[in-house]
Amino acid sequence: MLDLGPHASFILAAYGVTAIAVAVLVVTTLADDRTQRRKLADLERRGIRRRSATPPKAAKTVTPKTTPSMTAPPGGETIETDPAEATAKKPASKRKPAAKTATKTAAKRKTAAKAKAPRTRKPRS
Amino acid sequence: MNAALALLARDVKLAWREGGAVGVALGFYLVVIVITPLGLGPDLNLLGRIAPGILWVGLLLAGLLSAGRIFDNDYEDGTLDVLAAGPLPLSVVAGVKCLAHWLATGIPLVLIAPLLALLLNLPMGSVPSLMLAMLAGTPAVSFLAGIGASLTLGLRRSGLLLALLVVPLYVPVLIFGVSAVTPYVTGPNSLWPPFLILCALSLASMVLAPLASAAAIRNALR
Amino acid sequence: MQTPFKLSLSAQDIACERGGRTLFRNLDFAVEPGQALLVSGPNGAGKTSLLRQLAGLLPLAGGRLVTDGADADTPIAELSHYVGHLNAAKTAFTVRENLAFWADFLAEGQGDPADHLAGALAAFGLGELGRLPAGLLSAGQKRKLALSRLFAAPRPLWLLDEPSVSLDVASVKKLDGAMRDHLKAGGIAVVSTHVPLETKFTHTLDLGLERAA
Amino acid sequence: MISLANPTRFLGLVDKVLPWLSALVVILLGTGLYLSFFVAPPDYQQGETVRIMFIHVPAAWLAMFGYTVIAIAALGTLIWRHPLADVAAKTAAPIGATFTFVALVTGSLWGKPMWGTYWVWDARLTSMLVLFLLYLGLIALWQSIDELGRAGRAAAILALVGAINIPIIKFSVDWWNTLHQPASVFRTGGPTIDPALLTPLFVMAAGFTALFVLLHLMAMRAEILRRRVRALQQTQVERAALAEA
Repeated sequence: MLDLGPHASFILAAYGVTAIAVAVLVVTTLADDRTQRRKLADLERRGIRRRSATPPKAAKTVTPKTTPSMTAPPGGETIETDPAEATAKKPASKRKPAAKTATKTAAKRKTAAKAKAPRTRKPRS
Repeated sequence: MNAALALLARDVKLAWREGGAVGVALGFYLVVIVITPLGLGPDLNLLGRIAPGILWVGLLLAGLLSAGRIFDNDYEDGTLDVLAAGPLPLSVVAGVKCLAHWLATGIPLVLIAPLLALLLNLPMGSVPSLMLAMLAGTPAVSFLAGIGASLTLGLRRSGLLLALLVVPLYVPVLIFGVSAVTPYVTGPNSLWPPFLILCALSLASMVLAPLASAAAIRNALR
Repeated sequence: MQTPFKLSLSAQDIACERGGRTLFRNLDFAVEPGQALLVSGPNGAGKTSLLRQLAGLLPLAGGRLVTDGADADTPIAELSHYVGHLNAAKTAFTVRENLAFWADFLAEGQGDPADHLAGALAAFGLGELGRLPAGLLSAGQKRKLALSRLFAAPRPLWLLDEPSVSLDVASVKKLDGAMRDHLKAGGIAVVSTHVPLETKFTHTLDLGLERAA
Repeated sequence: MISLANPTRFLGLVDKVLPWLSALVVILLGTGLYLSFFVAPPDYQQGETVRIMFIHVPAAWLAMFGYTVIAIAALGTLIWRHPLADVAAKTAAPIGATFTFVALVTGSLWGKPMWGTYWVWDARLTSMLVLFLLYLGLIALWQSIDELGRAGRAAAILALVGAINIPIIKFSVDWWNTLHQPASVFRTGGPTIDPALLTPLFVMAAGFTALFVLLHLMAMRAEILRRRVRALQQTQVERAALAEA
């Protein structure tokens, strides 16, 4: 039905390589996705929440004079914690002007949601 | 014996996990092979004739540059002090680490050589003898580089110094390696003698190089 | 809990040279099973060099080290744990992998490495952080990882160079407890530290005075 | 575009878009393959082997497309400091490199019947090879710097430097090629393509681009989750330290 002529093997080889390459990309990404989700579940099971509301008690007493305006989220990278929470804390000048209105309303909705969410366990000191 | 295997397994795992050190060596080998024709011109039969030479020089440089890491990391974080206090004599530790470098970096380099031979239009017939010669020659590359790495422990700019110290030691490996691929003297088994000499070079370096490396490490740990 | 050690170490008239300078000469001391020697003195007095000499990393510039109670041909290096300023921890490996390697490597032929690993993880409470890459640990936790190596293989002589650096109060207590058990089991320790430890050192070797003498 | 700044919302968006996008990719590639195998006529000169063009050209196009995505993401990291920019750049590099590799292999397989050897230092293939090296450099740089912020900025700078150099490299390789060889006889692409071949080519190109976006979104999702795991591991370490204080 399909005569690929004398060089059929090269055509099939080319399509084969492409198929394998795409398959490798898909499989590796999905496998990586699954391992990260498994690690996340394992960490959640150990009671380490993403938005752990209670800042470490010791930090508060030890450094009373830190400026209240902006304490860098522990990871130092806005990407680590949920930026809606981070952008709410970030001083206005730093935030991108275009994003300000949208993320502020989101932040308000977010904090409202957080209040209803169950309080996480206090770390045992 | 179990300690030596534990050290070997650890080093191979570390080479693959620590920031793709092996990938960098392969990448460097590819870069050297790609820029040579850009310098020499795209004439295929010229490239075909000098392909073994370029492939071997590229392999030696790639093996050499990745060898700087054999002892450096362990020296910097204090692991070498503890390895020296283990049940294994220091020369065995040095030998195992060079062996781990050969397994983790040497063999992958040999495995991609045929792909690069394609770029240089090496006649397909000599690819098997190329791989065989490289497999026989790369242990010498790793173990001799181990000497350079241990001598330059803790020095600044040790990478360049390492190349300067070790490349002269590579001359026999290079000469017999290339002649094991392109038979200069025609004859039915003219590839065999250089190949056997290559094996001899590797075996000798696997035995003697760790002694020199151990002495150099003990000197660096003082 | 472990087979009692019975190693005693005595230094006879040892001297040390580094970079052409003689750090100390004709130093004599002896440490019997269950005893601990404190090495004190100002910075640069040669405390670290003395410990490295005992660990076999730095050759003696004179004198002899004599051990009694262990078969003669095993070098002191294989009878001792040397914990220096560096933590010997691979950041790419997890805490468990680091200690598992040390258990396999150092405890060659001394019982099942898995028990040593469990002991090492429990010693300083690192069990919970077992699967985390060592690179993520804080300085104090990395120090505890280094000290946990002491439990990766049963060895009579502990050589500790400022072990309590960057440790918090609770961990220093754990260190003292570990030292106490080690000495009770007949082990010996040579420790250089500026921070006072609860361990009762049988005698002190002040390198500052030695040089002056 | 504003809401994309927030990873949680981005993940929600990705989860919503993925099924539709994968359906689109399957449809496009399906029709493209059908067209290129059953509808497109064989080339009068090369015969059937011209069908390799239907994956070689889209793959080469994706190689360039991938690098432009990385260059834009690099601008996002350095200038607009968009939190997702370095995630996009880091995940696009392996995908772009894979499609460049595919372009090289299919190009060499396509050339074999014509030139008799697998590799000819043809101007286009050589620049594609150099582009492949640029990709490897990016991936290696990403892997050798542990601290995320620094790695992102360094890779962004390298990507921009690479982007500026690509045209220069392309020009010099073309010149190098003509310098040593008369204009290579092998000519494809450009207006001389038989129009009947054009439609499958465009469909395949569209399918490949959709595939790239699909793979890229999936990879970005995995990278965001990996960064969350890392952050949580850090909090676990801090919590363990605090628990003892």
